Amino acid sequence: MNLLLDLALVAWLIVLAIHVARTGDDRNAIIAFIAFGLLLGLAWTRLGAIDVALTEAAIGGGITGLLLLRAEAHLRRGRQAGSAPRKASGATSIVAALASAAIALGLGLAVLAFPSPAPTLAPPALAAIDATGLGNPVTAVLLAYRALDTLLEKVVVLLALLGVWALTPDHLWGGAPALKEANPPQPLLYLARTLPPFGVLIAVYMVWVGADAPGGTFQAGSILAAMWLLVMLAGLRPAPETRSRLLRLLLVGGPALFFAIGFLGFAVAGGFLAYPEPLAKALIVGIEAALTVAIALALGLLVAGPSSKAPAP
Amino acid sequence: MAEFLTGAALFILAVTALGLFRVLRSELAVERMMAVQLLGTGAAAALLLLGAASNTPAMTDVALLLMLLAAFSCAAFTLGQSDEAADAAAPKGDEP
Amino acid sequence: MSSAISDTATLFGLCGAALAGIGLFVVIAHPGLLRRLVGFNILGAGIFMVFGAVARRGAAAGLPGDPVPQAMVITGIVVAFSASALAVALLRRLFDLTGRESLEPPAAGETPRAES
Amino acid sequence: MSTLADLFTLAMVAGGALLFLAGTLGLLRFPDTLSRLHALSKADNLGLGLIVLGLLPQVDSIAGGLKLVCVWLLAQLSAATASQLIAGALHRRKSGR
Repeated sequence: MNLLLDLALVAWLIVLAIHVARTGDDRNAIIAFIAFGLLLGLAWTRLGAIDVALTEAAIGGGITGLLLLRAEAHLRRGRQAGSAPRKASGATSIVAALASAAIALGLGLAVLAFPSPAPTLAPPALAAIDATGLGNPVTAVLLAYRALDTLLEKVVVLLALLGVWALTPDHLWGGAPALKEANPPQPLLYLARTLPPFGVLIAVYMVWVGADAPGGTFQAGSILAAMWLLVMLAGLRPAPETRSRLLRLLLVGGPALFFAIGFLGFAVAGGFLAYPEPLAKALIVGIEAALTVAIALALGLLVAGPSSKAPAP
Repeated sequence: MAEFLTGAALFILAVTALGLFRVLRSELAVERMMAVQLLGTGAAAALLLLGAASNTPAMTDVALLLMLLAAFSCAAFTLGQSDEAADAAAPKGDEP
Repeated sequence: MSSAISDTATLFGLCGAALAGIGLFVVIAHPGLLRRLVGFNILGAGIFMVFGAVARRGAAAGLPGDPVPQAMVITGIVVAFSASALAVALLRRLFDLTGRESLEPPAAGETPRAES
Repeated sequence: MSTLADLFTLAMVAGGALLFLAGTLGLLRFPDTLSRLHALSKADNLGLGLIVLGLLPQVDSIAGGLKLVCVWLLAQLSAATASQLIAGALHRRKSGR
């Protein structure tokens, strides 16, 4: 029965991906992609990676869908009648099909040729986990063993946000992105009032439980971002001006705290990002809290896009 | 018991996914979104069942998240729709 | 038990390879940039899934999978999302400035839109 | 784990699964979009509700049971608003043309 379920999941994922490739309408492709994200989350639980499933459900099923659907609506609104994108020519399609089939075949062969006693870092990850005071090995990898990766990833998210902001036209620089709908429907307002309390509760729970069970900062940050976006879409709160000092401080605050604790490691524990053992858990939870806020803000602003209103004088 | 729960999860997923595949060819984007909603609920039900079958309570959290964001993606979808309606009502020719 | 685990891992690994292929096809063959972005996300999902298969095969010491590749996939998903958001912003800017939504040269009849 | 609780789970989960089947059939077979929406929301809520109810005896901690009920409550909230939103979009599309 388990094998059957796995086979079915794989088949549906591939069918949805092919649908994305074949359908003529962009919105149809995006809706199929949202369904793909849902099933992908399920597939990750089948692979025993519940942390990844949570991330995929929050990002793939939630905010990526909003990002793509907003972009599609923008394109559709501005498109002149009869200027639908042309289809690819036959020759291009054939070359592309051959190239991608070769890549897929190569990857497939690599999958089949995995070494048989699979190499694993699970035992060493568990062996050192007592020193961190954590119970969830994935969180331990993210925030203790490979904390440098996580730190750099935060910087990458901020760089992407800088890139998005850099696309602001000069006269709008420092203003607020326009997210609010012109005429938000009544159920959206209701949703934006009722859902965020649940969302914040679940996000706090995710950070808290992330120390010992699946969950953690990324998941919590994306939930918070989704809730924030919902509130801004309904117009209950205005989108913040990008020149706001407080906003910029909060964005930089998470990574900055991470850096500070990292350098402190030289002084107390003899290495960058080395935590003194008795304080490890407290430091990690502190970093997680600051990072969650920074991630939520950064992801929300990434979806909101560059500012499109001139700053208020 | 675990076999039965896994089987029920497979059944629910199969039914909702087949519904989705039929509707993906439909004319109306709204109906596609409805099918995605049904798949979302089906996926949450399957996660609960699988979590009970394999005794991993953390799977409930994934279902919780799916349900939290189900309405979110639906709202995102209707935003594009309302733009369309607003465009139809507004006079044309207001170039940005 | 362990053979069941490696079966599942191989199955999803092959699925990941297929998804990467399909995503790559969309990225190369489809002229519309938005669709290419969706293809890019499918390509990424495929690669992540191969990673997930590696992690699943590394199940040991009572863990359901090797935590190191799993953590890498989590960072990867967030980075892929940031890249998609940047790409969407670029696409919207390109569209606002020129009225084009693909990188192909405009056809003879089309005139580029003037900026406001 | 008593057999009575197991039987209860069996019956409830089977009922829930059948409701999902009914919802999909309604989505595919009903004549117009609004009645399809109607079929969908019934199946959603009741199907998931029965499954949650059926799984409750299998849960071994109070927190786990609470989470199950929370999933159902969230599903109620999101299904209700989602169908309102969809119906509203449909209505505006029709009246806009």
